Parts: sequence; structure tokens; C-alpha cells
Amino acid sequence: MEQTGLNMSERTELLGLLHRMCVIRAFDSTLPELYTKGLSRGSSHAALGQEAVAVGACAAIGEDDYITSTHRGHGHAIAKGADIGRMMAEILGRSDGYCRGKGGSMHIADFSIGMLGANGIVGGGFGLAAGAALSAQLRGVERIVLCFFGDGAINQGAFHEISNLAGIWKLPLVLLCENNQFAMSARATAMVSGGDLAARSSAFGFPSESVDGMDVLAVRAAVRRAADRARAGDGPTLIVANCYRFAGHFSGDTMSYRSRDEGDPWLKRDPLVTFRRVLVEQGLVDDAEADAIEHAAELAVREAIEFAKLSPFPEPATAWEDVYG
Amino acid sequence: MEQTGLNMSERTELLGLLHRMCVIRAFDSTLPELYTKGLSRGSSHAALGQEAVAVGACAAIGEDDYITSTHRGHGHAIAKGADIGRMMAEILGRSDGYCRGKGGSMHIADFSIGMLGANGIVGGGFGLAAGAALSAQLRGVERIVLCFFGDGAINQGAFHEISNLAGIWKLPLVLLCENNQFAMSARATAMVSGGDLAARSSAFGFPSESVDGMDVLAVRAAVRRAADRARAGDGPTLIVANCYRFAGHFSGDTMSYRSRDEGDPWLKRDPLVTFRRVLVEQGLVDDAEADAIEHAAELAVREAIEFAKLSPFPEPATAWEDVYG
Amino acid sequence: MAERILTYSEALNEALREEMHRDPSVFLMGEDLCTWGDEGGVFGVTKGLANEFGTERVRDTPISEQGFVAMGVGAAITGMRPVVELMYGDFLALAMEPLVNQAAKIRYMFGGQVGVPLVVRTNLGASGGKAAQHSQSLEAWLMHVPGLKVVVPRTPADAKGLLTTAIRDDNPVVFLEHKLLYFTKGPVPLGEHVVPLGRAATVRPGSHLTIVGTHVMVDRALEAAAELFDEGIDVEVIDLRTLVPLDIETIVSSVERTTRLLICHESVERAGWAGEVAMEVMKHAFDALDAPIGRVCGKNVPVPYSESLEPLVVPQAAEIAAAARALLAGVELSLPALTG
Amino acid sequence: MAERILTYSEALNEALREEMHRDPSVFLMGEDLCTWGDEGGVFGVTKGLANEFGTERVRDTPISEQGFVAMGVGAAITGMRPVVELMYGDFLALAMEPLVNQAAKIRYMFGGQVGVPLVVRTNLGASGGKAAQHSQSLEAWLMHVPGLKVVVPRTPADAKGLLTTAIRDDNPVVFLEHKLLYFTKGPVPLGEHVVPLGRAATVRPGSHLTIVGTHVMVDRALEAAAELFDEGIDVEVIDLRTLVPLDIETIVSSVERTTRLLICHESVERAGWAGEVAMEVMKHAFDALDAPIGRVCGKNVPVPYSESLEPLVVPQAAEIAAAARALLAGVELSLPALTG
Ligand SMILES: Cc1ncc(C[n+]2csc(CCOP(=O)(O)OP(=O)(O)O)c2C)c(N)n1
Ligand SMILES: Cc1ncc(C[n+]2csc(CCOP(=O)(O)OP(=O)(O)O)c2C)c(N)n1
Ligand SMILES: [Mg+2]
Ligand SMILES: [Mg+2]
Repeated sequence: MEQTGLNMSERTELLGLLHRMCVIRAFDSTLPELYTKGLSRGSSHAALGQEAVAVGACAAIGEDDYITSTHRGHGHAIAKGADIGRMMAEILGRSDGYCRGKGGSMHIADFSIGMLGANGIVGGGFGLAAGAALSAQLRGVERIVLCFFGDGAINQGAFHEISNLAGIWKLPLVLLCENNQFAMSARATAMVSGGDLAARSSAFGFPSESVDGMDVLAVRAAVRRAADRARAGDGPTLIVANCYRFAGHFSGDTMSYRSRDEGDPWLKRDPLVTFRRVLVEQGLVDDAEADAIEHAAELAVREAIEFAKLSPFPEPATAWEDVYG
Repeated sequence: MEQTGLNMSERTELLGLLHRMCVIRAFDSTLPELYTKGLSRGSSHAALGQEAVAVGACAAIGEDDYITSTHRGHGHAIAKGADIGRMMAEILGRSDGYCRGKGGSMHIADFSIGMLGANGIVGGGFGLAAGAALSAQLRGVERIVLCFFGDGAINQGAFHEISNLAGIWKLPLVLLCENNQFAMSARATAMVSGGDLAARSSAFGFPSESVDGMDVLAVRAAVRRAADRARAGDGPTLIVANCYRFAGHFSGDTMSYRSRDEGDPWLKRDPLVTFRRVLVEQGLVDDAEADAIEHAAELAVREAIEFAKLSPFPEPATAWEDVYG
Repeated sequence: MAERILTYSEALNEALREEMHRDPSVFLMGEDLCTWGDEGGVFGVTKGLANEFGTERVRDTPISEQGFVAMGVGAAITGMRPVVELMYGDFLALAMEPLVNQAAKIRYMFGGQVGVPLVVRTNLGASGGKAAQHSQSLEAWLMHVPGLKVVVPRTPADAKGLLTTAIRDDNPVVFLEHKLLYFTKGPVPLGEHVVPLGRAATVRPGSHLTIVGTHVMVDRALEAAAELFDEGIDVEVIDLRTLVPLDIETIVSSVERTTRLLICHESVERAGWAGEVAMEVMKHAFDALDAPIGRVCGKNVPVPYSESLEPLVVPQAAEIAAAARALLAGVELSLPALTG
Repeated sequence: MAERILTYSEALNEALREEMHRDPSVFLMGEDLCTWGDEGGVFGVTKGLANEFGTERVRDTPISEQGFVAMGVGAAITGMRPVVELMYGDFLALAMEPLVNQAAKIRYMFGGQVGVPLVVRTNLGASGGKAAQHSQSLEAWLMHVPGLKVVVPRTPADAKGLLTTAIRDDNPVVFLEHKLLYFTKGPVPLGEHVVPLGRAATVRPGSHLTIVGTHVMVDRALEAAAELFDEGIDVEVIDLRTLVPLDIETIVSSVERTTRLLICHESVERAGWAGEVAMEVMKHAFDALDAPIGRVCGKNVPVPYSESLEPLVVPQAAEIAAAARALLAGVELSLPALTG
């Protein structure tokens, strides 16, 4: 775990990171329950075990910066500062949801905080991210774009086209690959020719970095470096954050394609546990305070669920709204 | 110019290479005339200056091997052994054309010699080539696939998807990029991030090689190495053959996007002239013989035109044939 | 012929298995075909096939839809019969280039030198909140592409019989399943079962009005028909089974008897294929028509997520019944004598 | 308003130039926009714009259609108004994912948080032997996607006025030009010229039969109409100008007068948009119809190369005239009195 420079002056920020990771953990832990109770529908994808990537990465960019997300997007949204009540209302298909119930788990977006949307199309975010980066460049605003995607998405042609375009136009783009080892049942080791995801940027002449995706501070540091490059006009960077999908692809996934214990080494490095331990060891927090943070996160998620449940279903007439504007 | 091992025993083959290069030169030189005379229509793209790539590459593979081609495909077809009379008839839209007049210049194919077709979609050949390679692998036949494409096509996402697929499945595929410096008016130097086309294979962990595309023997040698790898089950290779598009993108291209003389260093290295000189210097041919080869090529093309002109236009009823079979 | 009760998914699986046994050139490609769920396939269609035939012939692909569909085309023109799966029909949008610009045109554009015996399987339809990017029904796009055949099986027996035919066909066939049908059950013949392309099935005879549809719209039309029968309205229901080729004869001869036609599809109304059926019916039987040809289709909106909205945008039985009533408003009807 | 004679291509160029002056958020992306030919653009549409506005705002792209269309979407949801060019309409097949799964759905799927003011320009049509992969007319696909608008200008004036409107529209607009029209000429208003979407133009009044079409089909219908007039048949010709929104009122009110409708499109017949127009007309004016609604469309085949074949698969004036005659066969016609 990257620990250099942990000090009291950063305390609030560091506890904030822990808090957000706990919120994501609590939030995505409720998904199976919501589904079995018939409160949610469609598919919702938990990012359990990947909290450090979302939180570390979003901590490294500014409020005005953009992110694009994926089907596994709750963590990204929370890390970027989305309201979990409205997120939960969306997952429950209610009128107070971010999309007024029209999107569901796979389409949460909050344009007011630069969260340009989860995406049901694997690789669908590449072009949106690069386009937003071009937009920022053309408008002359100092915004960068952080594009989250998976080890599965890197095999889409869109990755190639956008990497090339971002490279020749030096777009302020950070390509953040969450290598959680799987794309549904497909292992990254079997699907990525050459086996080295970080090597993919070499085709386009821009740098890449592999980082421990279980370490929130390491992720933050890597994304900061990439963000600095982007802001300096030096173009895109590829970051590969190695992590592990603790749960199934979505609730109901029996995971027959992986052995029960193959993930154990990863589970032992649970990013929440590790980060909490570091903070305690460094004397930035004691166990009681850390427990309180965890409980606060759980409470916040329970409240989000209550908020969502109280929110009415969208009126039928809304089905006809917002096709055109 | 790669010259090692030029000897009398290879003489027939080497003169054959020269002959095919001369045929391509003569064939594509007639395109403007055909167009202005109203004998051809649509667009036909000359490969003048790129003869060494097509001929060198096809000389390195077997008769049973496959090639896929591009919009600039006459040279590839001729190098693979297509009949120039039927090619010309196709360009003239006649019933004796390879496609019975339905395809034209951009869709010449000869499945009987493993020429799986020119393609009007830039990058359209990648998937066909990789699929043919998979087919050969599955059928257990010792065929490999040579996929011709341009410096423009390398920016299509299809290149990435197919490179990855060919890599993980170790397909018998040779990816041959003809870097003729331009994609219509777009310079490879401006459109290829990082500037190094050969670097593109590093993303997928398979080798690449840059080769002088003006040197037919160098191209042949490089493709032989790649073909050997493919046949050995070691998977794909990327070869970048550096060359120059001597003429416009198609007849009528005013080339205002490039200066009159910027191509001069390339033109000085005309692959036909160079190869002929080497053969003469090595005593494999004298000037009279070389002239005869050139004249024979021109004559063959004139005959092809006569054959094509005599071929009737397709009957109206054929318009309704071969939609389904 | 002997039959058993199978699900639609099992019936598809059986067709794949039998054709793979029969013809070594048949192989499968797609995402999560081998080990997902219970031995393969998000909807179980490829269950057990990787174990039986090996991962050479049942190939898990990376997420590269354009690429692996294009490879299907390349394999098809060099002696193989690939069956390629797109996990959801919405991903057709990623694979239109190889399907439309290559597969559909190769035979014609190359003057008949070669055929493209490729099957691309995928599914259509809204189901349980999959929302805008996992619910589309894009069959009309494919119908609009000369060179492609378009198959839309509804029953398990047809699923088996039509997939068998599709695999043996020498043309590119887009084989469109429906998410809500995978786990419906029905009798399926044992052993070789072939259903020809281009033959619609009259699934309910009737005399007052003809309803044509595909997939679950047929079931909803049958529901509506049962309700209408109690009101004295006798509806004939036709399951098209294939959209290209389209069995216009069966539709026309029905309409000539009933004089009224209602067309139902889940795909969005605007520029959907209802218009195609209507144009052909007008061409052949305009004088027989006693009412405008009607349609009940998906609404012209993306599919929303919420359970309170999704059902509004997809035709339900009640809407079909209402449309049928409207086409017969003011008409004096008598039910046919109960013979036979 | 003052007018000059411009080509369609020049008129489009003028719209781009004026909108780029007016609104700094407008920018262009596509292949060969800057230096190809005579200062940019394969059909000259972007001529001089890179020189005037710089290569930041007029951007030559690599050959990455899916990627740069998707970037157009990303730019459009973050404050820009991109106008993206696909060199040929056939390349839409490469860009359906960003257009359909992203651009068309973003506003709805995200609950109205954001719009997508994107224009994707490209062209349709067969012209001079471009063959199967450079001749398609795929507008029906786009009409079938809720959230997209579809514009099909025919005259230079409309080219300018509709492109201006499309750029100012807050929705994704697919702007479909026609290869045979780029160098046709007509009067074009100087300065701001805005043509609303959703208003068809009646380009020839007539009383016996209505023909609706787009692009060059309108010209061929006019040709046919002139020929038919000599035979005593008086045809009304309507240029739809936009397909989404569709001006059904103009069509219906015409058909209510003429009682007969013929629909012409160059795109292939099967599952083309003729059926859409027909369904709407039947819905609103079935009783007015004295004949089946007819259509003359592209044939259900890929476009062949040879000059002896290409014209057979695309509707020509003679075929339109013949279809019109057939719809009026046996009908006693009188030409309207020559007043006003
Ligand atoms: C274009 C497309 N293909 C396939 C799918 C089905 N699908 C959804 S998630 C997924 C796996 C994605 O893997 P990865 O990118 O590694 O993300 P992860 O699920 O691991 O977060 C697949 C195949 C899809 N939604 N979109
Ligand atoms: C998908 C697609 N995009 C654009 C075009 C138009 N186009 C035809 S050739 C060409 C340039 C191709 O460049 P390159 O791959 O380098 O081949 P070259 O012309 O140099 O042989 C372009 C843009 C096309 N035919 N297909
Ligand atoms: Mg993954
Ligand atoms: Mg080139």
C-alpha cells in the first residue's frame, strides 16, 4: 500500500476516501437483496472489490472534470459525488431517480457533476469520453476526462480508434482499465492477446502504467500523474488497475466458470480492509472512528433505499417525454 | 535492394516477378484512359509504385493460400495469378468479368485462386482474412492468409479486434500494411498516433517487421518469414511495407494536398526500375530481354482490353441473379 | 414423429448439437458460450456443447462483435458454416458492417462465385427492465438488406426446425430469438426436424379479422383473440415465422376471407415492417379490404427501464384487442357455425 | 430575399460557413475535409472552411468512422455542436452503435438531463457505377430509431435551409444528401435561411394522383408527370424534405383530393419507408383511396456496377410513369380547367 506522505493535514481527505469506499461497498452489497425482493429489475452489476479504483481515480481529478462509466458503474458515480438516494431511486425505477426511472442501474448519469453516464454497451464509453475531451480542448476549458472501462472492453475496436484519435489530437483523456480479471465468464488471460493490457498504449505511442487496483492511494497517485499529463497538453495515458471482481458478474451469476477459492489471494487484500488498516496504523483514525465511518456508510445506503422506496413510480405520461427536446 | 542468393536457378522465378510487376504497372497505367474514354466507371485505384509489395508478398505464399485485398486491389489480384482479361472485363462492366460485371474495379475476386476479394470498405478485409485463417485452422489444412491493407485502414477498429483474435487463437495470418504514405489526402504521419505503424502489433504481443516496399525481394523475404511463423502455428505477424502512391488516389485526384516534388525521392526508387537494374547487374537478364518482358506485359494488357471490349454487357436478367443461392 | 416437451432454449441447443454432429463444418462463436451459467450460454442455448465438441468448435470470443461476425463471414466463404451469437440484438449495431456490406453482398457483388453460409443468432425484445440498450427489436433493418434472410421462430419446435434449416442454408441468415421465449415450453420432434423458410403458420383460424405477428406478439394476439371471441369477434392469427422470405400468400389468402388485417410487431412502429406487409397485401388484395390495414407496434420511444413504463411501450394483449375492435366497429358480425 | 444560383454542394457549404460564424460551438469532423480536391471535401461541401476557420474547427479524421461519430456524441453532450461527415452513406453501417445506442437514446435514457445536438452528414444513392458498397440508401434504418431526426434535402435552397435548421436542432439529426445532387444548381437565399423540419413541399400540383418521394426520385417523378400530362394524367408531386418528422398532413390532404398515391424511394423496396407513409395515409384517409397505394422503389438486390445493370435496380422516370398509369387504369380522367 502506497503510504508516503500520509499525514494529519490530509486526514479529512483520506477519511473521505475510506467513507466513499464504504458507501460503494454498502451500496453494491444491497443489490442482490433489492433484486430478490423484486425492487430492482434488469441487471445490476456490483463493483465489490473494485472500490479503490473508483475512489482513488475520482479523488485524483477535479469536480469539473468528466468521467464516463460502464455497466458496472455505481462505484464510479458515487466516487464522482453522485447522490445515492437518487441513484437508488433510479435502480428502483422511481421518478426521483437520476433518469426519472427510465435508465435503471446501467444508465445512471449525473451531468451536473460531470458524470456522463454508465453504459450498457461494453466499450460505449470510449467515444463519449474522447468526444468530451475534444470538447474541452476546443472550448479551451481546463477539463480532463477519465474514462473507466474493463478488461473485456479493451478488446473492442472502439478502444483502438479512440486511442489513436486521442493520441494524434493530444486529448486530455485518462483511459482507466479496471482489470478485474473477468468479462463475465471470460478470463482476461485468455482474451487479451499478449496478456499485457498496459502494452496496448505502445501501439499509439503514449504511456501506460499498471497499478495495484486494491490500493486506493496508488490508484490516486497514478491517475494524478496521468491527469497532469492530460492537463499539460501531453495527451492520453492508459492506466491498468489490477483488481478482482469479488462477486458474480451480476446477481444470479453462479460463477461456475471459476473455482471457489481462486480469488482468495485477492479477497485477502480487500481494499477496504487494507486501507482501513493503514489509516489505523498511521494513527489517522482509531477503530471506533473507522467503525463509525462504516456504519455511517451503511446507514446512508439504508436511507437511500428508504428515500427510493418512498419515491413514486413515474407517471405513464413520462414514457412519451424526452425522446426529442 | 536485397540481393543475396540471386542465381541462375532462381532465374525463371525472378523474371516472373519482374514480369508480374510490369503487368501491374501496365494494367494500372491504363486506368485513366479507360475512365476518360468512358469504358470504366465508378472509381478505380491504381497501385503504381506499389508493385513490389503485391508481387513480393504473393511470391512468398503458396497457390493454395488466401489473400484479401482492398479498393486498390488490381496488383494483388494479378500477383496472386488472376486473369487480366477477366479483370479488365470486370472493370469494363462486361459479362466475362470476374463478377459478371456486377462488381467493377473495387470488387474483383477470384475464389478459384484464393483471392477472396477486393473491398470497397476500408478495413473490410481484416475480418474476412482472419475468418479464412480460422477456417483453415479448423479444417486442418495448411493454408495461410495474407491480408493486404493500407496505412489508412490500420486506424479502423477492425484491425484491433482482428489482431487480438488472431493473436489469442494463433491464426495463420500475415497482416501486410502497405504504407503508401497517404489515405486519400490524409498523411500517415498525421493520422497514425505515435507515427510507427509497426508498433501496432506490440499491443498484442506478436512480432512486426518494417520492410522496404520498393524492394520486391525484401518484401518476399519478410513475408516468407511471416508465412513460416503462420504455418508453424505461431500466429500472426504484422509487416509494414513502406512505399509511395505514385499517382492520385484515383483518376481525377488533383493531389493538391501534396507538393509536386515531395515524392521525387520515392519516384527515384521506382521498384520496377530498381529490380530490373539488379537483374541486369547480376547478369540474370540483359536489356533486350528486360525490354521484351516489359513489352510482353504491355501487350498482355492491350490484349486484355481487347478481350474486355469484345465481351458483351451483362444481360438485364442477370441483375436479379445471385442475390440468394 | 416422436416428440418431447422442451424449452425454446433446449430446442435451439438440440438443433445446434444435431447439426454439429451431422456436419463438421458447423462451428460456434460468441461471448460466454462455453462456461457461463450451467455449461454455457447466457440463455443456455449452447449448454454442454463446448464439453461435447470441444472449444475448437465452440469458441468463446473476446468482446469484439464487429470482428467476430466479420470472421464468421470469412470462414463462411472458405468452406465453413459458422453460427455466430450476438448476446443481445442491440449489438447488431456493432456488426452491421460485416453483415450488410460484406455477408449480404458477397454472392452478388462477386458474380455468384461464392455463397455465405453464415448464421448470426441473437435475440430481440424487451424483458424485465433491460432498458434502452438491451431491449431493441431491429429486425426491420435486416429485412431491408437484400441478401440476408431473417428468421423469427416462436415455438420450441420452430426454434429447432428453423435453426436447422438456417444452418443448412447457403445464404447469410439472421436468426432472431426472443428473450421472453427462451424458457417457454412446447413439444419438439426428436431427431431431424426441418422447417422451411418462408412458410407462415396459421395458429388460430378465424373469419372476421386477420392478425399477423411474430414472437410474443403472436401470443398476445392469441390472448386478445380469446377475449374477442367471447365478444363475438372471430380472429385469425398468423405467426410469420420468417420475415425474409415472407409468406405473403398465406397472409393474402387469409385477408381475402376476413377482409381486415391488423399487423403487430414489438419493434418500433415508425418504419417497421408492418408497412411492408401492408404494401404487399394492398398490391395483391386491395379490393378485398373492408377497412384500413391497422398496426399495433412498439411505440416510437426507446425502451424505458421502470416497471411502470416498460409495458406501455410494448404492445400488450389489451391494446391488440382494442385495435381489433376498432377495425370492426359498426360491423355486424356472426360467429361461424360450430362444425368440425 | 436576395438569391443567387448555387450548386447543392455550395449551398451546404454556405450553411456550414454561416453557422460556424454564428456559433463558435459548431465544428466539423470527417475524412478529407480540409485539403482534398479543391480546398476540401470529396463533394466540395467543406471547401475553403479549413482555410477560413482553421484545422481545429475543421478536422480531418483518421478512417475510424465508429470512433469519430462516437466522439461527435461525446462533444455534443458537453456543449459543442459537432457536424460529422461520413464520406459515403454505406459507412453508416460502421457507425450505427454510437448513432443508435448512444446518440438517439441519451436524452431519453438519462431522463432528459441532456440533449445531443449532433449532425451526421452523409449521402445516399447510386451514381455512375460506385457499386454495392458505395450506393446504398439506408434512410429507413434511421427512421426506425426513435430519437433521431432524418433530413433529405433535394434543392440547393433546401440544402442550405435544412442544414442550418439541423445544426441548430438540439437533437441528433442524420442529414442525408444525394450524390447525384451535389452539382445540381438552383436559387439559394443570401444570408440566414431556415427551413423547418417536418414540412413537405408540393413541387407540382395535380389532381389525379399523388406521388411522394425524396431526392432524385422527385425529379424523376416530375419527369414522369410531364410525360403523363401529355396523356391527360395530372400528377401532384410532393418532395418530403424530411422523413423524421414526417409531414403526413400534406400527404393526406393531397391524397384526399387525388384519391391515389404512389410512393417512390431509391432505397430498396423491402421494408423501405414507403410502407410507413402508406400506413399513415391508410390511418387518416383510407376511405379516400380509390386504388391501392403503390410504390416504385429500389429493387431488392445490391446495386450492381455495370452500366447495363445499375439503371435497372434504381427507379427511373419511365417506371414511375408506368406505375402511375397502372394505378389509373380504366379510370376516366379529365384535366382541370386551365385557370390561374
Ligand atoms: C457490446 C457489448 N457486448 C457484450 C455485452 C454483454 N456484456 C455485458 S458486461 C460484459 C463483460 C464486460 O467485461 P469488462 O469490460 O471486463 O467489465 P466488467 O464486467 O468486468 O466490469 C459483457 C460481455 C454488452 N453489454 N455490450
Ligand atoms: C470505411 C471506409 N471509409 C472511408 C472510405 C473512403 N476511402 C476509400 S480509400 C480511402 C483511403 C484508404 O487509405 P489506405 O488504407 O491507406 O489505402 P490506400 O488508398 O492508400 O491504398 C478512403 C478514406 C471507404 N471506402 N471505406
Ligand atoms: Mg472485467
Ligand atoms: Mg495509404
